[in-house]
Amino acid sequence: MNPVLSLRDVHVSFPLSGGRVLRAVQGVDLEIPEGGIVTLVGESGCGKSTLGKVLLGVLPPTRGTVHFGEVQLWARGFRWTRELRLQVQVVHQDSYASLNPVHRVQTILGGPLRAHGLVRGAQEAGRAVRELLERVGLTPADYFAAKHPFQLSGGQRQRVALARALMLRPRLILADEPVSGVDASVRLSILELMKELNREEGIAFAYITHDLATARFFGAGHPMGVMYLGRLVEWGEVGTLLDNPRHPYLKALLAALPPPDPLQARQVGLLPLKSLDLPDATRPPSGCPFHPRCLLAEARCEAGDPPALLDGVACHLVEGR
Amino acid sequence: MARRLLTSLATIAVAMTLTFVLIRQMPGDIVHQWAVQLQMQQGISYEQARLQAAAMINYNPDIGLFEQYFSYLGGLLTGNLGLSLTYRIPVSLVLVQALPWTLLVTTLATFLSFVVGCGLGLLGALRRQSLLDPLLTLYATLSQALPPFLIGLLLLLVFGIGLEWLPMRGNYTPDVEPGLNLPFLLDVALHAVMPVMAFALPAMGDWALAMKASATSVLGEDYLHVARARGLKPRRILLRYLGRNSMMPLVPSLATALGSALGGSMLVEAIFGYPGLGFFLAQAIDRRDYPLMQGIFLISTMGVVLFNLAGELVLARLDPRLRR
Amino acid sequence: MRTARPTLLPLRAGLLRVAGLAWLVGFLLLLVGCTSRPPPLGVFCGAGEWDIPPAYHGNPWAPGGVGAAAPYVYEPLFVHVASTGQYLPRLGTSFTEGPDGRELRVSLRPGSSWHDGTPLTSRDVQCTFYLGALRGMPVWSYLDSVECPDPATVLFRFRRPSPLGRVDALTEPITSPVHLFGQHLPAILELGGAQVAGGGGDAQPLDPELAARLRGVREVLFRFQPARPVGTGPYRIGRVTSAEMSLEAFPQHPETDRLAVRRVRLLRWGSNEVIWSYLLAGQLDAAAPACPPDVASEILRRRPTVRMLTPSDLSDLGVLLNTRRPPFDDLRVRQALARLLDRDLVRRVASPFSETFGGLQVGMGRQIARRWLPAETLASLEPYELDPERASRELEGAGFARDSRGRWFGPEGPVRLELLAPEGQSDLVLLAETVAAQLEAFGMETEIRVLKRDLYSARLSDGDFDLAASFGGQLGRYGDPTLAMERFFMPGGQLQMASGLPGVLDGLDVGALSAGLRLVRDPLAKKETLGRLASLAHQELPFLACFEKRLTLFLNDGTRVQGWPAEEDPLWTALPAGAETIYATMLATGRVRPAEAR
Amino acid sequence: MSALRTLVRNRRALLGLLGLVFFLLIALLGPELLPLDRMPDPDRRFEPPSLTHLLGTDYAGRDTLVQLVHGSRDIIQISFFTGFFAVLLALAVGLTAGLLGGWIDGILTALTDVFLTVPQFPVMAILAALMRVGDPVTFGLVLGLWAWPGLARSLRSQVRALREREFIEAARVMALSPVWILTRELLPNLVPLVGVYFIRVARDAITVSVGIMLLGLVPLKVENWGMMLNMATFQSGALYVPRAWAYLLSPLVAIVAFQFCLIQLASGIEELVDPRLRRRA
Repeated sequence: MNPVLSLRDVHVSFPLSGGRVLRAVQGVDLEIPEGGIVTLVGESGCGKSTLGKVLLGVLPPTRGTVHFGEVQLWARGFRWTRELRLQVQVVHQDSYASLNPVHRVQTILGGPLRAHGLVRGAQEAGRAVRELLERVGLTPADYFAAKHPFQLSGGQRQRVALARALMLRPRLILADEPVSGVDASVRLSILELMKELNREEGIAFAYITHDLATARFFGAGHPMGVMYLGRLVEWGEVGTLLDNPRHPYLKALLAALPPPDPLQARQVGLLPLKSLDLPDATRPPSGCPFHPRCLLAEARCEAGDPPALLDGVACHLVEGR
Repeated sequence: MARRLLTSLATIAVAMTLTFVLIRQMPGDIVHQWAVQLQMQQGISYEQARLQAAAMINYNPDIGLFEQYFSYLGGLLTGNLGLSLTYRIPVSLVLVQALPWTLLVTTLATFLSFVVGCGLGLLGALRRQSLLDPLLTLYATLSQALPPFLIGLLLLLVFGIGLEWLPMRGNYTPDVEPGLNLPFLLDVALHAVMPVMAFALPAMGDWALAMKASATSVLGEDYLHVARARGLKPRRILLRYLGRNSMMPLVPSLATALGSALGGSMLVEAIFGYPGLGFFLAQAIDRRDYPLMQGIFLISTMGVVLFNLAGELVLARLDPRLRR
Repeated sequence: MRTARPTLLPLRAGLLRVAGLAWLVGFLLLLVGCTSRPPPLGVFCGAGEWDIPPAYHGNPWAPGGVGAAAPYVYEPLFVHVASTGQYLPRLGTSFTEGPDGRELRVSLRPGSSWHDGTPLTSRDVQCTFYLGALRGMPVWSYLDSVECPDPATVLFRFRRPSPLGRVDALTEPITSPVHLFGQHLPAILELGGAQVAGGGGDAQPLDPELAARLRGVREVLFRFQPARPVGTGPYRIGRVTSAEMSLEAFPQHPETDRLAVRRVRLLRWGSNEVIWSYLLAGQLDAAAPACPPDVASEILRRRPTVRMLTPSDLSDLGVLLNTRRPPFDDLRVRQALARLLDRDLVRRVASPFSETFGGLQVGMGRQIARRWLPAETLASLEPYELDPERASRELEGAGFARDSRGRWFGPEGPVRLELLAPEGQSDLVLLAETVAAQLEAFGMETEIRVLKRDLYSARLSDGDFDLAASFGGQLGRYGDPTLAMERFFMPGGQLQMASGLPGVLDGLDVGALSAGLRLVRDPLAKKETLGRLASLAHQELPFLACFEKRLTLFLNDGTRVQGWPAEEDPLWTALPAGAETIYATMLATGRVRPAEAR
Repeated sequence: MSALRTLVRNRRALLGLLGLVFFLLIALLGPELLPLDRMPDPDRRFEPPSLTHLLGTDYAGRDTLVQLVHGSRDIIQISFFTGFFAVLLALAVGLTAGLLGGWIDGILTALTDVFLTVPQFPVMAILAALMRVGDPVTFGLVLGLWAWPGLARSLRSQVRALREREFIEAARVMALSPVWILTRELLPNLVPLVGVYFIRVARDAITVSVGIMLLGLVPLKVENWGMMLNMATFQSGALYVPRAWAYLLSPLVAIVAFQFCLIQLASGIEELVDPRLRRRA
């Protein structure tokens, strides 16, 4: 199957004051298949949101290539066309900031539809918006169409954002932590809705999260990448990865998850790491970037280049190296 | 920080140039000004009066703007602000004499209004259901609507003319010996009461409102509950935690207020005949004394910039997020 | 969870509390405990202007001068009482005039000395006049030289004898002791006073080199700034602040025994309403601000010891008309204006204590006119009486018409007038307002602009206005209508310049005629010329007088000082020359003395 | 329409709005109902309030109420135009600086700083000597010339903050045009800020215009509120005449009341806009 989007050796770095450079993304290769789902997990600050912006096409990579289908983005002579733009849409983490607070839902959704000439006149727009709202489970649609974003709950706002993302018929939706700001009780229903859209409309999803539980739920059966300090450190099918983690980092993350049994939960403390804090990304450690926090780190982890992603995992210590 | 300092300097320079050009665009040059006065006094013809006037101030009005500007700049570099056209004494001498009086009144007024205003605001935040709150808001709104010079006039009417409690004008009576002695200090303080009040009364309302808002938001913070839970005395909580923490966001604007008070004292000082910067500025504008006007503009602009800078510094010290 | 730690100011709460409390207590104490005390008995409180410290200095010639202290610190040779023509001796005891008016010999009062102890001689008088030349003193238009035959005698020699020149010479305050100012004298003596003064009609213009040299001399003179003025007067300056000046008696003054009031306190004038407030608070013993009737009665009500006098100012107030541009370039319109304005209404609003100005617009009040103008001239003029009907007819005759809403239209469209008034002069502002109200009611749109004094006069001399509230005839310290006629007709005269009245009227060179008036010594010839000019003023109407100004003079008799003369005293007619000089004279002669304690 | 409804629900805003409507009505209808008679009647000067003269008379015996009513037009126009020009300038400077960034932003920010630094009133005094003003529009322009920097500064920072907001990113990936983004997404968010500032400036304009009138920049109109105050304090001495309290207080109270309404409306809007305050309300 052809990938919707493929990244080859993508680097993103930001110049900071004082000549320092923040390397947010380093050497990432990624393919998102048509109608598929790719999950990216990692702590906050690991560069997954920056990678998201590259996927979205709003941030050019400092190095490497991005292909939308056959088209190479950011190549010499490349120009955005509307069709290209509309192929990827987004659902943000902060549902409040992602919807214009001064407009009603009707305008938020109807405005772009009319701007793109997909509907004509207020009546047609109203009908289209109502259909959309029903599609994302906001009923009665008339009631929600008349609301301002601040009058909705977090979950409802994410549904509106989802509706906005899908209404222009994209091939891929980037979902950047779509449920982290939503009450736990409605998380599942939103993820369920996204899965449904993936299944029924054939829209591919790039799902970015720090929450392994939702990753397992949403990305099951699809590939997942684990990011650490701007690099992919592990890659594989979600279930496989979560059941048999190979990289010490993922192992640590999984160890911190509370087990389903509440009686056991107390015994699990914090992340089993040397240090809780992520290293300063502007001064990454030598060698394997994970070594200052890794409980298993050896001398060779500190020296030389960071390990490459071989066989789905980037670690000096994994068997077979 | 060096960058910030540099932009401040640039701001001063541009503001100075702007006022320099503006001042010299005023119609009615200084010779004309004096000529008209002479004509009225002596009933002579205009030509004659103009000759006399030019003689009186010994000034050549026919030097070009650019030439004037560059010679002024040259003087500035050596710390020379020029000679006042009307007084024939160095501008810096006038400034040195006038600045302390303005500083006295504006700092007194600003700190007084700050302290009282913050106190009232704190009370207002604590007793939000009582009558104090709407009264405070009403006072603040009313005082915003009454400019200081009108308040000054009313004060004059009540305390100067009506009750005859306070001296109406000036900075001290000539009967007292200036220096570090009690009668002089008392006399100065007495003369300062009305000008200070004219500035402080309206400003108080603003501070009270700001303090109330700030204290209200602090009241919702966790550490207050923690402090209360730790069993600290209410008074201690009030002052140490609530008072201080809600006052902090206001400190930078305190610096800014001090700065702008320097430039805003013209009308009030004129009403009370108080010999500060504003008083001399009004005189200088009246008599088209360009070097003096320029000097006063320069010093008040510098005041605003410096106090703003100080405000930013204080803010940076208070808010660790900005320190980097 | 980490608890949020409050960031604390590096300040002790206790310190803050104490400081705050100290503030409050201090201010309350000040407010309640200390109240200002009025100055004690026997101190005279006057008002005036001066440059405030640090600009204040003791050089009368440097810009700013010595301010309000001058009449108390310096003495003139004589004080001129305009109404009687009398000269009251001060530094001079007597004077004799040569037969052709070319010589004036003045004897000085014996025993006079400067405040620093140096005796006064005729050289000091000479020095004063020659330094005055450096500043263009007007008397040099007549003077040839000032000489010192002996230390007690001054001899004035005139190039152009004139009654006005005599007044100028005799009333000039003597300010410049030769031991302080003498260094500048040789240069001026060498050139001659008239030459240096640079005015006076026939003086040759200075060549540039000389002008530059004089500028240098002036700069040196201006730089000389003793801390306090040195005079010969009955008072010396003690201390000066921005709002007050205090003076003490000069013990070596020859007439110091007559001086009953030993201290003078001067308050800063600022503006009229400042003086009102001082009067209301009972802080002044003599002041003559322009004063609305209600404020005056309020002052009199609150201060029972205050009397109000309304002596004449020898001047009149009204509206100046711009004869350069429409509509007032048309004489018929000017005359119509004179008939449509209710000038007495203007007086009643703007200055109720003043006197109604009659229908004769001759540039001077009725009494002065009767004294100075030929009777037949006065009889021949037709007075302008209030007659709006006739005014309308005249306007229609001049090509103006009214529309249905009563608005007047001229050949150039609707009549739109701009009326200027000088800021700070409340009677002129009110005058302007009442005139505008009447014009509006008559159907002429009128916009009032109250301008800063210098802008006002700049626009007047540029002729950039339609109407202006202004002084008309002014007799000033000479008490002579010559000044008024000069203002009206002489090229460069204030009203002439503003109204744009041509120099030749009815085939008469009014410019030359008015300019020569000062030198006419024959009373009959003077009356003749005055009559011709005055009737032209009446006919051409460059200025429409509304009322003859009377001062509102407030005298506080019995609080601190007492003994002010009654309104009839001729001394008050010298008021236009400067009220302070009169107060000083009354103090110096002991007429005003400390009040008796009650 | 619903914005108005929310506005009305806020008590302060409602008070301010009602007051403003009241003043507007007076300005619109008042002069038609009460004709201005400027003819002096010196015998009736400084009369205290009575049935014939509800607010007494002035120094020339004319009705104070009529002057007050006629003066309201001027005050409202001047404050409106001042606000209008200040907002116009601020929008131009603030939006350009915020949207374009780079060296243009640097220059405009520096310019704003300069205007914020130079003391305002003395400059006005000099401008007063420079320009000749005849009508409320030019008056507003002169006042507005120095009133914009505050708003320009907050607009700039607001625009820069909004530019980073996710809904702008969403609009960009939806391939909406820059014009659309500016007019439909950005500007509506700035309306409350601009509105509140407009009211602030309009309010300041009243105080400043009183000061300017003392400087002779504008034609004297007896019915102008600022001029009435000037006449009461400086020219006619009403300040010192107890009988004249009504003439002194009328313009004072009117000015304060008008400003009060503006302030109420402004803080009402602020309360509505600031989500922190709204949650508590």
